[in-house]
Amino acid sequence: MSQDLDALYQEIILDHYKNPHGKGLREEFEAEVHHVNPTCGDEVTLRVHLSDGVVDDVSYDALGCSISQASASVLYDLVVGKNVDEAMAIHEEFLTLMQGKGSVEPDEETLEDAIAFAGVAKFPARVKCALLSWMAWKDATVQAGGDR
Amino acid sequence: MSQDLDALYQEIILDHYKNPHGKGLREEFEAEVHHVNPTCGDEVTLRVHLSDGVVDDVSYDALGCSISQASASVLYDLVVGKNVDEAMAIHEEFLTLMQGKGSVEPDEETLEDAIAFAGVAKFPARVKCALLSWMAWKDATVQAGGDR
Amino acid sequence: MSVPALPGLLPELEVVRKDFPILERTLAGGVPLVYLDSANTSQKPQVVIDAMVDHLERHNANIARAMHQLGAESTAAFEEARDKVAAFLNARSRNEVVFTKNATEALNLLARTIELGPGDNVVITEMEHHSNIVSWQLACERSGAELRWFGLTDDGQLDLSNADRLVDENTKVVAFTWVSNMLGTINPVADLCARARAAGAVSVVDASQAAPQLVVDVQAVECDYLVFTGHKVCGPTGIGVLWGREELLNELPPFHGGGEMIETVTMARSTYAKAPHRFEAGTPPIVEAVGLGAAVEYLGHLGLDVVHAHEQAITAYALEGLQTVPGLTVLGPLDATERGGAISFELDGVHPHDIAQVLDSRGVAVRAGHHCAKPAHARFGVQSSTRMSSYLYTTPGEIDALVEALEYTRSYFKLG
Amino acid sequence: MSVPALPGLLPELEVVRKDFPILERTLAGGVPLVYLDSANTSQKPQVVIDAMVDHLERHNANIARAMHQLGAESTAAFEEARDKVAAFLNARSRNEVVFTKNATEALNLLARTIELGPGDNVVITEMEHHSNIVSWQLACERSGAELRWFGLTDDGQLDLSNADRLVDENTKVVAFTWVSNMLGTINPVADLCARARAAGAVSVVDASQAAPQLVVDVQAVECDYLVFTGHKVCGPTGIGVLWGREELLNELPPFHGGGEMIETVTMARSTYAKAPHRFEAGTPPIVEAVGLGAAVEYLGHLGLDVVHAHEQAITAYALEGLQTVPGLTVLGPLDATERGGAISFELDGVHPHDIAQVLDSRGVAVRAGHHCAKPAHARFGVQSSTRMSSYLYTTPGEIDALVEALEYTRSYFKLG
Ligand SMILES: Cc1ncc(COP(=O)(O)O)c(C=O)c1O
Ligand SMILES: Cc1ncc(COP(=O)(O)O)c(C=O)c1O
Repeated sequence: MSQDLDALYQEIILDHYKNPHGKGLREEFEAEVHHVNPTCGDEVTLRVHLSDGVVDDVSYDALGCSISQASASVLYDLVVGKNVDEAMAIHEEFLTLMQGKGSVEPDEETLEDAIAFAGVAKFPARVKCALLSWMAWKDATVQAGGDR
Repeated sequence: MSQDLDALYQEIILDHYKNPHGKGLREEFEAEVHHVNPTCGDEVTLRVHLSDGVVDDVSYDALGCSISQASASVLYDLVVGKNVDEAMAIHEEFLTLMQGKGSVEPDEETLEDAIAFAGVAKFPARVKCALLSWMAWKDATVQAGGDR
Repeated sequence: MSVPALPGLLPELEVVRKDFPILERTLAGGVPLVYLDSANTSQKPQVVIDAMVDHLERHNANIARAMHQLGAESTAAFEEARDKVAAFLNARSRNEVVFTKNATEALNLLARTIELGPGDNVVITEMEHHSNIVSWQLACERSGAELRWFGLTDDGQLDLSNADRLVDENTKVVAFTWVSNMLGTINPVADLCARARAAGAVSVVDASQAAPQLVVDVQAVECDYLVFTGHKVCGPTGIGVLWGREELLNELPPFHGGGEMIETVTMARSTYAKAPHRFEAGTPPIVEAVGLGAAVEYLGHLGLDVVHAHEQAITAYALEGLQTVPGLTVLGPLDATERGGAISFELDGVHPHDIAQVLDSRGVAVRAGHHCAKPAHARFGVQSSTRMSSYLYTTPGEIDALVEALEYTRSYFKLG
Repeated sequence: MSVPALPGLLPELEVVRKDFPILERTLAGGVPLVYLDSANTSQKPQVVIDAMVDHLERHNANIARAMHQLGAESTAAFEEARDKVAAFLNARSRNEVVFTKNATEALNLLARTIELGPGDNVVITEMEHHSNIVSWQLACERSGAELRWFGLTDDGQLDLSNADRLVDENTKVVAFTWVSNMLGTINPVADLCARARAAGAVSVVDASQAAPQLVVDVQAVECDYLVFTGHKVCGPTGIGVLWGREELLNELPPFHGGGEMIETVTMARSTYAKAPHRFEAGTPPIVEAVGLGAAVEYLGHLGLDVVHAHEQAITAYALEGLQTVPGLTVLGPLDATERGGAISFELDGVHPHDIAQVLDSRGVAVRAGHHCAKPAHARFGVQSSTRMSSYLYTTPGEIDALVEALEYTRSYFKLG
C-alpha cells in the first residue's frame, strides 16, 4: 500500500512540512482568526495583512499533521503578493480540487506546489486537514474587508 | 385459536363482566384511589371502607375491558367481609397466579371465581388488565391504614 | 388470497410483499399474519435489513473520529444516509438534517432549545401525539410560557374558527401533526405554516405519520422545522430525524453536551460545532442511519406518490368494509381522500382490548388503546379505540380478513 | 499468525475470533484488518447480528402498546434485554435499568434532571470524556452551580490531594470515569463513591470504558448512577444504559415528554410513569436493546473476569512492545494491572494523524486525535495523540503488527 501512501505524502508536501514557508505570527494584520478541526483538534491561528486590495502577508501559527502544516505553507506561497480577487480564485480552485474525491485534474499553472495535494483528495479524512488553513484564510480575509 | 380465546374468556369472566358485583361508588370509605393502565388508558376509581380490621366495603367505578371489569367484580366478592390480613393473603395469591405465566395451579378454596383468571396469566398483555383493580385495592387499603 | 382489482393498488403488490420477510410469518395455531398496525411501526424490507447486516459485518467503525479505512467507510455510509434523507425531504442542504433517536427526541430537542419566556405562547392541537403535547407542556412549565391549542370539529378536523385569536403576536411556536395517528386527518400544513410565519412564530411539523405515506417536501410546505421517525418509514428503531432551516438550527443553543458536537473544550468552557453536528452529541445511531437511508431509498424507488395512491385505495376499501359491520363507528373523516391510512373505530358492546384480542386469535394485528393520543380520545368522549393501519404491503384481502374477524368478534361476544 | 503463548490470553482465542465476521475483512491492497480501535467502538459478534436480524425478520412490532402476538414477542424481547443488562450490572431491580441512545444521552439526562442551583457545585475530573464535561458545563451554566474538577498527577492518576476541599457540603454531584478512554487509568470507584456519599452528593460513574472489560457490579462499588454505551460492549449503536438506584430515579423529574413515559395526559397537564418508563419517552431502541441483550449475554458466557485477564495480558504485551519503538512515549500508567486496554502515545517527530495514516496503509486501525478528551491532552501538554485499543479478540500477533508498523512509520518519515 505504500504507493497510495506516496500519493498522499508527495515529496513536495513533506518538504513544505519540514520547512514551512511564512510560518510565525507577524505584527501587521487587519484580521486574526483561530480555526480548529473539531475531529482531531488540529489548530491554526492565522492573520492577514491586506493593502490596496493586495494580500501583503499571511502569517500563521499552526499545530497539526504534515498535511495541514504543508497546506498552510503552500497557501502562503500562493496568495501572498496576489490581489485578493486572484487569491480568492485560487482558493476556489484548491477547494474544488480537495472536494473532488480525486477526480479533479489540478492546473499546475495556478496551483503550483498545491497540485501535490491532488492525492489528498482521495483520503476523505485528510481533506479537512488540507483545508484548515485555507478556510481560516478566507474567513480572515472576509473579516479584514477583503471581499469587497 | 378459539380454544386459547376460550381459556382467556372463561364463562365466569364474561358473566362477571356482564353483571359486575359491587359496582358503583358508595359513600362510606376511608380511602379512595384512582389507578390507570398507562398503556391502554383503562381506569378505576376505587374506595375501601374498613372497620375493626375488616373490609366492610369495596366500591368502584371502572372503565375498561372485560378482563379488568370482571376482575374488579371478583375482587369485590373475595375481599368484602374478610379481615384485612386474610384479604391481603388472597391478594397475594391472586398476584402469584397472574404473574405465573400460566404455570401456577390456582387454589379454588381461596380464590373461588378468581381461578377463572388462570387463563389470563398466559396473555402477558392482559395481566395488567386483571391486576388493575387489585393493585388499586391494595393501595387504598394501605392508605386507609389497613396494613397495620 | 386473491387480490380484487382495486384501482390505485401498488403494481406488483405480491412481489413487493416478498420484500418483507415477516409477512411470511404464521402465528399461534398456524394462522397467517395480517399486519394492520403499521401506524404503530412499519415492517422492514429485506434491503434495509441487509444494509444493516452488511454494515455490521463489514464496515463497522465509529464515525468522524476514526481515520482508518473502516472509519472512512462507516463515516461515508452515515453521511450518505444524511444525503438520502435530505433528498427524501427535498431539503435545501444536507446540513439541515439532524439524526435523533426518534421523533419524540426531535420534538423534545426543539422544546428544550427554542427560547420561551413568560408572556410567550405555544400553540398545539388537540389531535397531537403525546410527544407533541407533553414536550411543550414541560417547556411551558419551565419557561412560564402559555400552552394553547386548536380544538377539533365533530368530524375530526382542526377547528380553525378561532385561529386568529389563538395564534397571536406572542406566539413563538405553532406545532402540529401533518397526519393524525388516531383520526387519520390530514391537516392543511402549508396554511398553518403560513399562519405561524405571519405571526412571527416558527412552525414545527410532526410528519411521523405523513412521511411514510405522502410526499413530504419541506420547501413546498414552507415549514421551519419538521420531524419524523425511522421505524415508521420501513427503517429501524433507534433513529429519527429533525429537519430545520439551516439558519434557524445554527441559532439554537446546544441540546446535549458531548463528543462530536463541540468545536473546542476546556475544563472551564466549550464552543460548539454548527448544525447538524451541534445536535448530535455522542456516537450517533450509525447502523440505524444506514438502515434509514436504505429505507427512504426503497420508498423513493417505489415512489411516494404510488405509495400514497395505494394507501388511499386500501383506506377507501377499508372504510367501506368497516361500515358493513353492525355497531361499528369510525372516528375521524370518512372520505379516504382526506385522510391517512390509520382508521380508529368503536364497536358497540365490545371493549377495544377485547376486540384486539379476538382479532389476534385470527392473526389480525391491530392496536387497541389510546394510541398516545388521550386528549383526542377525550374530545370524542371515548377512553380508547381500536385502530387498523395499513401500509404499502397491505392487500384488500387483509382488509377482508379484518372485517370477517370483526364479525366473528361480534358473534364471540354474542352481540345480536 | 502464530499466537505466542501468553499467560492470561482468552482460551480458544482463534475460535472466539471466528465469532466476529469483520475480522476476516481485508483492506485496500489485500492487507488483513488489524483492528486496534475498540475503545472507539467494538466489533460485533455474529450472535448479536443474528439476534437483531431474527427480531427484524420475525418479531418486529412496537412494544408495550401493541396487544397482538408480534407485539407481545417484541415486548418480551425488549424487556428480557433489560433483565440481561440488570444481571450484567448486578442491579437490585430491573426497574433500575433505563435504555438511552448512548452513554452521552444518559449523562445528559442526569445533567438535565438532577436539581442544581446557585451555591451548589458539581465535581468532575480532568480525565473525563467530553460527554462527562460538557453536559455538566451546560448544567452549571443553566443553574448557576459551580463546576470543579480533580486534576491529574504526572503519571496519569487522579490527584486526590485536595479531595477534601473539592468535595464539600455544597457538592451535589461527583461524576467521574471508571476507566479513562485516553490514559487507560482505572480510578478508585468505590472510594470516590464513598466520598460523594459522605458529602451528601450523588455519584455518577461513567463506565463506558469499564463495562467492556471489567466486572461492573453496582452494588459492590455502591454508586448512585452509572452509565455505559452499547456499541463498546459488542452491542449495536443507538443504545446506551443509565442505571440508577430505584428510589433516586423515581425522585427525578421527567426528561423528555412523549409516549410511554406518561401515566395520563390531558391538554392542560400530565402525570408520569415510574422509572424506567418515565425516562423512555417515545419508541425506544427496540432492536438495539435486543442486540445489546445478546451482547452482554455473550460477554457473560465468556466471563468478564476472563475478558479482563485477556485485556491485561494484551495490554502488558503491548506496553512492552511499544516501548521498544525509539522516540515513543506512552501517556498514562505503565503498569498493565493498573489500567485498561486503551494506550495513547506520542512518537517524536511524527504527528498522530500521519502515524495513523501510515498504520492504516498496513491495515492497522488506531485512533488519532484528542479522543474526545481535550482537557486531558492539554494537561499533558499535547494537542493530540495516537491510541491503540485492544479487546477480547485482539491477538499478540496484532500487537506485533502494530509495533512493526510503527517502525515502518519511523522509516517512512525518515527518522533516525
Ligand atoms: C469514557 C467515555 N465516556 C463516554 C463516551 C461516550 O459514549 P457514546 O459516544 O457512545 O455516547 C465514551 C466513548 O466515546 C467514553 O470513552
Ligand atoms: C403523529 C406521531 N407523532 C410522534 C410519534 C412518536 O414517534 P416515536 O415514538 O418514534 O418517537 C408517533 C408515533 O408513535 C406519531 O404517530
